[in-house]
Amino acid sequence: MTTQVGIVVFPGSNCEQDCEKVFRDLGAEPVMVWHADETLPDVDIVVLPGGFAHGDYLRTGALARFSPIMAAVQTHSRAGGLTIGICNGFQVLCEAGMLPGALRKNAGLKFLCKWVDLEVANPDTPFTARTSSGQRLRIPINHFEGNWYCETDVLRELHGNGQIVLRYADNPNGSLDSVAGIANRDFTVFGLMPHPERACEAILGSEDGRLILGSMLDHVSPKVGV
Amino acid sequence: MTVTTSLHRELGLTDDEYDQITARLGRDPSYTELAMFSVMWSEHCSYKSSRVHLKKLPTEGAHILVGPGEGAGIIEVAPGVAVAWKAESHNHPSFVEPFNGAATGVGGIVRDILSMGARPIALLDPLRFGPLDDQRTRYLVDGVVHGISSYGNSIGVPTVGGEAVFEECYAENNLVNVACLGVIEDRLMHGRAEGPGNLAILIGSSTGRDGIGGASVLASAEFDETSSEKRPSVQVGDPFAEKLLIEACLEMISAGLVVGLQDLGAGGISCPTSEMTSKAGTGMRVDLDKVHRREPGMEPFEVMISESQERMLAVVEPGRAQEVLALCARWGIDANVIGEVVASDRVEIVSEGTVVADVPAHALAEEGPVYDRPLARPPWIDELQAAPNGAAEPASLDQAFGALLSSPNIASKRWIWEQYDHMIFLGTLLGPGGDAAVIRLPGTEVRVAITADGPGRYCYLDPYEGARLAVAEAARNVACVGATPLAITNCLNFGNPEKEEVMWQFSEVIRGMKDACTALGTPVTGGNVSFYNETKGRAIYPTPVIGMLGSMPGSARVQGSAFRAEGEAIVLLGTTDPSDLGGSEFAKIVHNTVGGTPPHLDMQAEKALIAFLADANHLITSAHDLSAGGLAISLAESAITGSIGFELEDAGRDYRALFSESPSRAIVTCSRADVTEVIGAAQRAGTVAEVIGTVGGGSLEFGSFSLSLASAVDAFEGSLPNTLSSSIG
Amino acid sequence: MSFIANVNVMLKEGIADPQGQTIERALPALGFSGVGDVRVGKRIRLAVDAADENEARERVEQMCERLLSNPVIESFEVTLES
Amino acid sequence: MSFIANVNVMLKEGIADPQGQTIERALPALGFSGVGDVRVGKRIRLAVDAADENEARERVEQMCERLLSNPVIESFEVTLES
Ligand SMILES: Nc1ncnc2c1ncn2[C@@H]1O[C@H](COP(=O)(O)OP(=O)(O)O)[C@@H](O)[C@H]1O
Ligand SMILES: [Mg+2]
Repeated sequence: MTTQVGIVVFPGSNCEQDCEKVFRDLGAEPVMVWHADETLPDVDIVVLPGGFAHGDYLRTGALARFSPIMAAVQTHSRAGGLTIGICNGFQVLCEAGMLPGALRKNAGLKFLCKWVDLEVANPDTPFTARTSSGQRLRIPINHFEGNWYCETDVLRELHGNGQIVLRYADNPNGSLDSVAGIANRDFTVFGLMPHPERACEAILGSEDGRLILGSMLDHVSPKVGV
Repeated sequence: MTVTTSLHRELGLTDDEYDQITARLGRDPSYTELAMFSVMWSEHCSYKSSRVHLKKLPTEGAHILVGPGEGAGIIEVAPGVAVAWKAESHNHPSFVEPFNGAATGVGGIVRDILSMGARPIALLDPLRFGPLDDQRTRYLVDGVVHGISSYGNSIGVPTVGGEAVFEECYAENNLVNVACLGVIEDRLMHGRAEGPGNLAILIGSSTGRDGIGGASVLASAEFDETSSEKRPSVQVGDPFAEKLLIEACLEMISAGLVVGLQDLGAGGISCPTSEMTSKAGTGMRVDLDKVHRREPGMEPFEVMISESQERMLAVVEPGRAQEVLALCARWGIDANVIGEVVASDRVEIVSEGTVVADVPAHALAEEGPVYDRPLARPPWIDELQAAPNGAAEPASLDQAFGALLSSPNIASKRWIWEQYDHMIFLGTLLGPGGDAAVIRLPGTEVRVAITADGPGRYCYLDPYEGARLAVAEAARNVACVGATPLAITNCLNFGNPEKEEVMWQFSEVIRGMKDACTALGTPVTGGNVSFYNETKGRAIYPTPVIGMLGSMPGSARVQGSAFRAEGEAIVLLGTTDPSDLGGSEFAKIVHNTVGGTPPHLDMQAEKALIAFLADANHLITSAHDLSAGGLAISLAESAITGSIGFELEDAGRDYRALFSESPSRAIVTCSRADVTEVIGAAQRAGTVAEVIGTVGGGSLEFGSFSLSLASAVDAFEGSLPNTLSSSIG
Repeated sequence: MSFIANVNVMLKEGIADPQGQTIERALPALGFSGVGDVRVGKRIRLAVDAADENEARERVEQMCERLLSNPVIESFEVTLES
Repeated sequence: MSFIANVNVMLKEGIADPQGQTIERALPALGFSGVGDVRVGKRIRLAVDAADENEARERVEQMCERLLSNPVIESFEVTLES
């Protein structure tokens, strides 16, 4: 039975089709989930895709985190199911309190769409098992609010728990401690600003995104996603 | 209400046009009717000054499914795969309010594409501004780029290319053109109100007073001190509403719920109600009270011509209306039945029970005035062409080269395109930074190439030759990346058409475009005319921006312009005429001269080069056309983007041969082993080929001078950021 | 001497405020009822040197016209803290 | 009955404000010297139904905590118009 991936579609999401294509190419079975639904279908993995949920009005993720589906997403991850938030999805997860910190405007006050190098800070997670410590991943960013921040004591705690999963090799947006991706305490929820789904084909410039999305598929059912 | 004669003038109608209206109605128009005529008969909506000329353009071709006249042209790029392709201008609004002007420009062209039933999948943004040493200009650049970025990124349509040109003539009239590519997902739509009894449903944002006489008035009168009074008509874009509009419309189209669809742009509700019925030979009765509004107390005429953004009008069978309304509700956008298609040929507007307008649809949509405006070749053209063309030898070759490499027109536009999402849809096989963008259509292996070119300086020196050069360069750019030129859209930016010399420039550009498109077999599938780009009597250069679409066999190699591998041969294709420096970047930057005649285009040579690029596609490892800055700059660009140097063989190359802008040329690279085959392919195609150097090393070795790769990168990449990062977002 | 100025920059009446409207539309579904007329603008706080309150106010108003607000679509109000 | 509330949302003290800094850097070039501590935040204006002023303030403050501000990086203040 192939891995079921639920992709949450908020009004204003725009990377859902890209995620759908990539997870299908990786051998999983994606299903679209409308934000207004109150229950998730039976899925192994939940994806909050990139985009501009509710136009990013007020604050990125501020309105989306109240969407009815979010309660079901919380339940899913409390039950140990994996959740990944990409870009706008990461912002929603922070607003929802499922991940620590907040995302501010890029230090340069410009939207940035470019390839960046990432360093794996913690390879021992369901989201990075296919990588090794310090490994460089080439994956593009595409955001205006990717400048992650949290209080000092929280940061210390995150370091202690290995919750800092990905760092920028060359910090593009002012993110605290060059953080590009973090996990929650029990490593069921992962948020990152870079777009792994945009780096899953050589012809697009990199296949490193497969290492992240594939790790998740390995975790829930070791057979597929190779 | 009777209408005072002064009023129609305030609305931009001439006395003569007013008389035509009364004659057509057999009575004086009501206030609302007059407002409707004023927007529908404005230059922007009626093309009254350009029609007689546009008629001359070639529009037919085996692969052209829909030509000009609809929301966008439709081209079959592969068996059973059709795309929509169209360009629009938003010049004046972007000068008044750069952020929102540019943002709503994107919104407008995207709705044009959507109105054909196509999903918008790529944008190009050809931009023109004054020199960057001016604070206001930097503010405009920053605002325009930010506006395109925030709107395009939010609706999830990648901006994969464009142009950025900086020249004195655009200082008071910047040009913000936007081209959009769409792909037909399910069925082609038409803007026709077929079938009396069908319902007209207004979908999207609420209607407010903002934008009353927006584009249609703004874009139809010359700028002067009073422009500030038009400022309240500035539009604020709502990309979120647009995104919902896109998804909702595409869903209702694929569900087969829609009979006809059209966007609301300039002209507001007046436009689709009259155009859709006029095309279908029907009429429409509209109940204005059903139009949901953002502010109270709006007059009927305000509702009719308001240009509030993010709205579409769908014609739907009565039986399917409920489904459409429910579908919109699920997407969270407003939709209301505002009217009904009727058997008459009239548009009837009812407000609070009384008829406020009752006009033949055809009169509004089709029977606007058509002007064959007087035109005359201005005397100054001869002096200009006889003037020195700025070909004198520079004091220092390497300083001249450095100045060119860092000049804003040539330097890297990364500062601009890194602010645009150019990757969404996972189809950008070649993004900004090359000769053309290559897009893989979603869910297929079909590839198309798109690019935009508009050499205003050439057109200023010789509008006919300049237009031919524009089409040829666009075709060349598309061919370089491995595609075959198929069709063009265009944005024709000009000064005041009431001036004979401007109309002459326009007619010459049309003639040149016609000849070039005919010769290259690339019909014109639509476009846009923007007149009155003129301030205090000073017009912009005649600036036809050509948007070229090419199709690409899945087997073809996507060619970047970047040098690839140490030791590969650099082959120059085409003939260089050292005297082709009129209107060149060299003449402008080194000698601050714009004079003489532009390079002459030999269309046979151009076709030969294009044929070679297709034929040799599998032999070559990179291709880059020669344009602004000539051979020297193209070599530098390929080295910089490839992060590898080169060495030229002939050390004694004359400076004019380095900077000449002779058309129909390109540099390609190939392995040494393939050189003879490449030369052979060139001979077969009928173009000249010569090995001029070798890829490799960490410097640009021109022979007569050289430059380290690192400092070349600094000059090329640093230029725009250094000038623009100072400005405020 | 130095004054603290607070500047409120809001979209002019009649200029659409899509952000405010979207927030307003979303609120009921998010569990906030009975809220309307939402408008979103900018709040800017700064310290300015000036001889007296009048000069301080004047300078800040000039800044608003030149830089802090976009007079084409926005209006502003200045208040000084003492 | 309905009350008009004004909400100011600012970045917390100590959190860098690039927008403010950019303005601060731009002002001298425009001839404005002696300006400092520029902070840029949001100004939100809304109408809220409530029985009385206290209830109105309470409702808006709740909204600020849950929605209008992000407590990790922002602080807010609420004022009611009468
Ligand atoms: N305004 C812009 N937006 C996006 N990309 C741009 C813009 N201006 C220039 N570019 C990109 O920079 C590259 C160089 O532009 P240009 O010099 O006009 O190319 P060419 O000379 O081959 O027509 C192209 O890939 C173009 O798409
Ligand atoms: Mg080129």
